[in-house]
Amino acid sequence: MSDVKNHKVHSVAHHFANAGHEFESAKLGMWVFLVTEVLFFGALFVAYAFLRWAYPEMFVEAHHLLDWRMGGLNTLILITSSFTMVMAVRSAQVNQRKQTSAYLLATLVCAFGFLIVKYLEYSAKFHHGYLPAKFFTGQAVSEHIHLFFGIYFMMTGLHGVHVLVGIGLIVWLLIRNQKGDFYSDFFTPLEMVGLYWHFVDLVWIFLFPLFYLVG
Amino acid sequence: MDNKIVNESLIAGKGWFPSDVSTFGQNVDGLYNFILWGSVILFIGIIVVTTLFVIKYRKRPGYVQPAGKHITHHLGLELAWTVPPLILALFIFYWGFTGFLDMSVSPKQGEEVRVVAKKWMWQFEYKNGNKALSELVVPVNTPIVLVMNAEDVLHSFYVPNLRIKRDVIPNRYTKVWFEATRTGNFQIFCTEYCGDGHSEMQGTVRVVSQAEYKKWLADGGAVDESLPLDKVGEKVYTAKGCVACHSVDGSPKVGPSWKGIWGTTHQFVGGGSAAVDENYVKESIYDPHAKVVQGFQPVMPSYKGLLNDREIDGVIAYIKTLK
Amino acid sequence: MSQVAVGTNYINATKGLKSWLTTLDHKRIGIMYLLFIAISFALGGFFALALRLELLNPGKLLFSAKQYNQLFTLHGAIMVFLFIVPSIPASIGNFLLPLQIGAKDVAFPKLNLSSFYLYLFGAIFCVYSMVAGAADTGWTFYTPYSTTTDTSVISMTLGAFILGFSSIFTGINFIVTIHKMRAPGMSWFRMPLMVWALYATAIIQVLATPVLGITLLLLVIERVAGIGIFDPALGGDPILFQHFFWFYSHPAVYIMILPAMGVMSELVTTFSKKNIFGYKMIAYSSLAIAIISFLVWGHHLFVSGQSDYAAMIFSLLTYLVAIPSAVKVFNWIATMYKGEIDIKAPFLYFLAFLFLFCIGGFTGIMLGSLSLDVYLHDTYFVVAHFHYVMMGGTVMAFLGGLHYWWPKMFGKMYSEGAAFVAWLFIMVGFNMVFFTQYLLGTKGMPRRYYSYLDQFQPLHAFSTSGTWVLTIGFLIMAFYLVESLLNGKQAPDNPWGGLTLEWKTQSPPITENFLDTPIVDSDPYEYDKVKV
Amino acid sequence: MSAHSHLDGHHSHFIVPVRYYVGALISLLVLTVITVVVAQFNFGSFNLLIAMLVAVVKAGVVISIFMGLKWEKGFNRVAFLGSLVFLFIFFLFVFSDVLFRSYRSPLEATQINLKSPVKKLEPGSGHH
Repeated sequence: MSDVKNHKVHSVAHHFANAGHEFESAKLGMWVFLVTEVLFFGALFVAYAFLRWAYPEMFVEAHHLLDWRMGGLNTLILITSSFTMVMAVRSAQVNQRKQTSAYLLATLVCAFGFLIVKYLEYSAKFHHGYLPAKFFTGQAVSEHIHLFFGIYFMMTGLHGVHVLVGIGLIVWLLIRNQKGDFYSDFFTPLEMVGLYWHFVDLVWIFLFPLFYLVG
Repeated sequence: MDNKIVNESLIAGKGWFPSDVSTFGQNVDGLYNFILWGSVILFIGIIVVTTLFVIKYRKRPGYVQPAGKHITHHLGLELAWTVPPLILALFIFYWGFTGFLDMSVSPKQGEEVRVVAKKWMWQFEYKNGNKALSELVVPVNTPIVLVMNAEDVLHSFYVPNLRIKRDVIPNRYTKVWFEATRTGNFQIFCTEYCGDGHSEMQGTVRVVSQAEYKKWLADGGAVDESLPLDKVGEKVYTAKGCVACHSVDGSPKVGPSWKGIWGTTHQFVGGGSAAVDENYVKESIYDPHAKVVQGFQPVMPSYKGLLNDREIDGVIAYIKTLK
Repeated sequence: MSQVAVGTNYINATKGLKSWLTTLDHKRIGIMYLLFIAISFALGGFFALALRLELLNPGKLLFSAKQYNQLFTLHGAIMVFLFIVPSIPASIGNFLLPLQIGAKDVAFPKLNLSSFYLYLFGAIFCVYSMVAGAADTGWTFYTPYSTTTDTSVISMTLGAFILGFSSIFTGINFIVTIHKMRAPGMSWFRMPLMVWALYATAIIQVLATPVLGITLLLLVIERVAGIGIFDPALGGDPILFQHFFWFYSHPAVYIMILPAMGVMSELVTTFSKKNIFGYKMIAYSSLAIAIISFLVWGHHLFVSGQSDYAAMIFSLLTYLVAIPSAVKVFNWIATMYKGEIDIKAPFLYFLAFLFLFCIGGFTGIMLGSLSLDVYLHDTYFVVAHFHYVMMGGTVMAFLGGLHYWWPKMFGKMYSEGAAFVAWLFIMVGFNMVFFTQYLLGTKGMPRRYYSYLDQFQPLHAFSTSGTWVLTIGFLIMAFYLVESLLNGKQAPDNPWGGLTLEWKTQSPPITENFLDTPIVDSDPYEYDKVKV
Repeated sequence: MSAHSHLDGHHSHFIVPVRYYVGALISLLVLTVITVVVAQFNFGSFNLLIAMLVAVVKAGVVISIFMGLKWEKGFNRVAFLGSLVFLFIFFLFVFSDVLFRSYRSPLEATQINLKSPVKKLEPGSGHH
C-alpha cells in the first residue's frame, strides 16, 4: 500500500543517539511549548472571566451583536481541519505520500475558509463601529460595551494570528512532503505542526461558546 | 522641600520606627521587634557557626581532613531545622494577620472623611461640606474612616506615624481607618508611584482636640482674617498643595516657578502670550488648562470651589512678593 | 569516538566572527550571552549610579523629576529583563548544562541560537525606548499610569515581551535537555544540584513567562486601541493588571534566585571537599520553591485593595515558601562540617551570598507579615530587601559561578589577590548602599521619590557614597578578568578539584564536550570515595 | 538505568486506527450541534454551565484522540495536564480577590452616597 518509492533518508542530528531519541525529544519540546500556549491563552480567559463577572448584563446584551451562525460554521470548519490534519500525519506514518499532501491541502482549505468567515465577521463589526474603546463608534446599547469588543478582538485576533502561523507551517509541510522528506521513520515536523494545529482548534472550542452562545 | 509645615519629625521615636500615635502601633511595632530580634539571634547563630567551620576546617599546612564516610543526611537534624521554623513562621503569620484585620475592619461609629487623590494633591471633604487640601484635620481619640478614590492614576495614602497605608484607585473606593492617640502634625506621603510630582504629593494630618475640631468644622477652616494678604497667600501655598508643583526659588518643577514672574510675559502652548497679572493668576487657578505655559504639561486640576476670594487675593499678593 | 587534534577547543575550533554568530554550540552561545549580559549590567549599573547621585540631596541636583523617573525605570527594566533573568541560566547555564549531564549539546541547538537572537532583538527595543523618550512607568508598568503617560512605553513593553520569549525558549530547551540528553548512568538523583536548580528554573520560565507576555501585549494594545481591561476610565480594573503582572513577576524572582542556589550547592561541595549534606532535600526544595512560588504573588498587593481573604491566603503561603529556602541554607552550612575548606575567590562569593541572602531573607519575613507590610510596603525597606536578595543573592552567586567556571570557559586563571580586593570593595560598598536603605525604610521614606524630607539626607548621602565603593569593586573585577584573558596562566582541566562531569573534560572543552560519552556510575559529590 | 533507555536504538511508532479519528470527528460535530441548539433555549445561569461542560468534553476528545494524549506516556501527560493546574491556580487566586472585595458594590456606593466615578461612554462619541 505504500506509494513512497524514493524518499530522502533522514539523518539524525549529531547530538542525538538515534531517530527515536530525536523524535521523543522533539515531541517533549512541543508539549512543553503547548504548556506555554495554555498559559498564554489562559491568562486571556481569566481576563474574560473577570470582565464577565464584573459586567454580566452587558455581556448578555453584547453577545447578540455576534452572529452565532458564523461562529458555528467556523467551529465546524476547524474541527474538520483538525481531522484532516491528523489524517495527514497518519498517512505519512503508513508511507502514503500523496494522501498526506491531499490531507494537508484540505487542512489548508479549511484554514482559509476559517479566515474568510472571520474576515466577513470582522468587517461587519468595523462597519458598525463595534471596536475597542478608542475606535468605538457603534451604538452603545449597554454601558461598557466597548469592553466586550475589546476582549473579543483581543482573543479572536490572537487566535487568528495563530491560524495564520499555522497556515505558514502547513505550506512548509506541503513543500517538504512534495520533496519526499517524510516517511514512516521520519514525520516529526508533521506530528509537531499537527499538535500545534489541534491546540488552535482547542482554543476555538472554548472561544465559540463564550462569545457567541452564552451572553 | 522648604516652606513646608514642619511635621513632627519622622526620626523621633523610641524604637526604630517614627513615634507611634495610632492604635495599631502596638501590633506593628511589637511584631517588627519580635522578628528583628529573632532574626538577629538566628543570624548571629548562622554567622558564628559558618565562621567557626571556615576557621576550623580551612585548608592549611598540617591540617588533614577528618577521614571516614561523609554524613550526607541526618533526619533528626533536618526535621529540627524544618519544623520549628515552620511553626515560628505560622505564629508570625497569625500575629500579622490579626493586626491586619484590625486595620481592615473600620468601626461603624467612625467619623467619615472623603479623600480624593489626584496628580499631585490630596483633597479632603467632610460630611458638612468642608473641603480642605493637603491638610487633614481630625479630632484626637476618635475613629476616623477615610473613604478614598483617585481621579487619574493610582496613589497610596501613607501616614508613617499612624502606621496606615492604602492604595487609592480610580473607579473604586478603598477605605482606611485610624484613631490618633495624641495631637500634633503628622506627615502624609503618597507611596504609589504617580508621575513627576510623586515625591511632592504630601500633606499633613493635623490632630486637634475635640473642641478645636468642632470650631474648625464650624468656620470651614478659613484662614485667619487678621493675617496680611501675602501671609495668607504663603499659607495657602503650603497648606493647599501649590508647593507640590510650583517652586518659589526659580527652579522649574511640574509647573512654572512663582519667583519673579509677576509682570513678566508668559508664552503659551499653541501660541499666544499674556502678562502675569491679577486676572491671569485667577484664571490659572480656576481654569488651568485655558492657558498652558510653554514647556509644561496641562496637568493642574482646577481649584474652583477649593479656594475662596480672600485666599486667591492672598496668592496674588504672595506672588508679588517673590522677586 | 571523536577525533580531535591536540590543543583544539570550542573557542579555536573555527575562526571568524561569522563562525560565532552562526554557531550552534551551546558553549559559544553561553559566552555570547555572557558578553551581552555583562554589557547590560554595566548599563543598568550606570543608571543606578546616576539616580543615586541625584539622590545625594533633596531637590534637583542634575536631573529633572521626569528624568529621574526614567532613570529608575531604565535601571529596573534593564537589570530585571536584560540582566538578572537571563544572567545565570542563559550564560553559565547554557555553557554548563550539557557538560554537567555529559551531553554533546542542548536538545535544540537552533532554538538555543534563536533564543539568543530574540534576546538581542528585545534588547534593541529596550535601547530604542531609551533614546526615544524613555518610559517613566517603573519596571512594573502599573496601569493606569502606564496607559496614560506620554513616554515610549510601547517599545519598552515590546522589548520585555520579546525577551520573555527568549526566556521561554531557553526554558523549553533546558527541560527537554535534562529529560532526554543525560549521559548513560546519570539518573535523576545523580544529577548535580546545579542541574536540579536549572530544571526548577525552567519550569517557572515555561509556566509563568507566557502570562507576562500576554500582560504586556494587553498593555500595548490598551495604549493603541483602548481594550479597557486594565483601564479604570474605561471600566477596567488596575488591580487585575497587578495580579497578571505578579503572577509572572513573583515566580520570576525565583527564576533569578534558584539558579543562584544551584551555584551555591556546587561551590560549597567543591571548596569544602565534602559530599553535599541533604542532596535530596536540596533537590526537592528546588522543585518545592518552583511550585509554591506560583502561590504567593499576592503579597505584592497587601495594600493595593485586594480582598482581605486573598491577602490572608497569600501571606500564609508566603511563609511556606520561606521554609525550603531556609532548609537550603542550613544544608550548605552542614556541608562545610569536617571539610577541607579552600578559601578561593568563588568561595568568598559563597560566603557573601550566605551573609547577604540571610539578611534579605529575614527582612522578607517582615514584609510577608500582613500588618507590618502595611507600614513597610513601598518604602526603601522593600528596595533594600530585594536588592539584598537579588544583588546580594543572585549577583553574588553569578560572580561566584563566573569565577568558579572561568578557567573552564576560557582556559585561563585570574589573579586571586585582585579577586579578593574586588570582593572586599563589593561587599563593603553593597552594604553601605543597601543596609542604609533598610534604615531609611523603617523611618518611613517612600520609594521612587525624586526628592525627600531634609531629615533623610545623611542616610541618602551615605547610601550614594556606597555606590562609588561598589563601582570601584566592579571596575577592579572587570580589569583582572580581562587581564586574565590576555595574560592569564593556562588553566588545568580541574583547578578546584571538582567532581562533576564538566571537570573531567579539558579546559576549555572541545566542541563536542567529551571525547567519549561519559558513563556515570556514582553520585555527583562523593569526596569521601574519590580522591582528587 | 531508565535514564538511558533511549540509547537502545529501538524506534517504532504506534499507528492509531482510523476509526478513532473518524469517531472523534463525528462526536465533535455532534457536540457542536448540541451546544448550539441548547443555547437557543434559556436555562438561566445553567446556560454557561452546559456550554462549558460541552466545551470541556470536546476539548477532552481533541486532546486525547487528535493530539494522542491517550497513547502518550509519562511526562508529556504530566506537563500538559500540569499546565491546566497552574492555569486553575491563576484563576482561583485572582477570583479569591475579586469575588470578596465588594467591587463596585451598590451597597457601598449608596452608603457613601456618591455616583459611580466611572465616566459614562457617550453613544457614538468614542473614547478620548
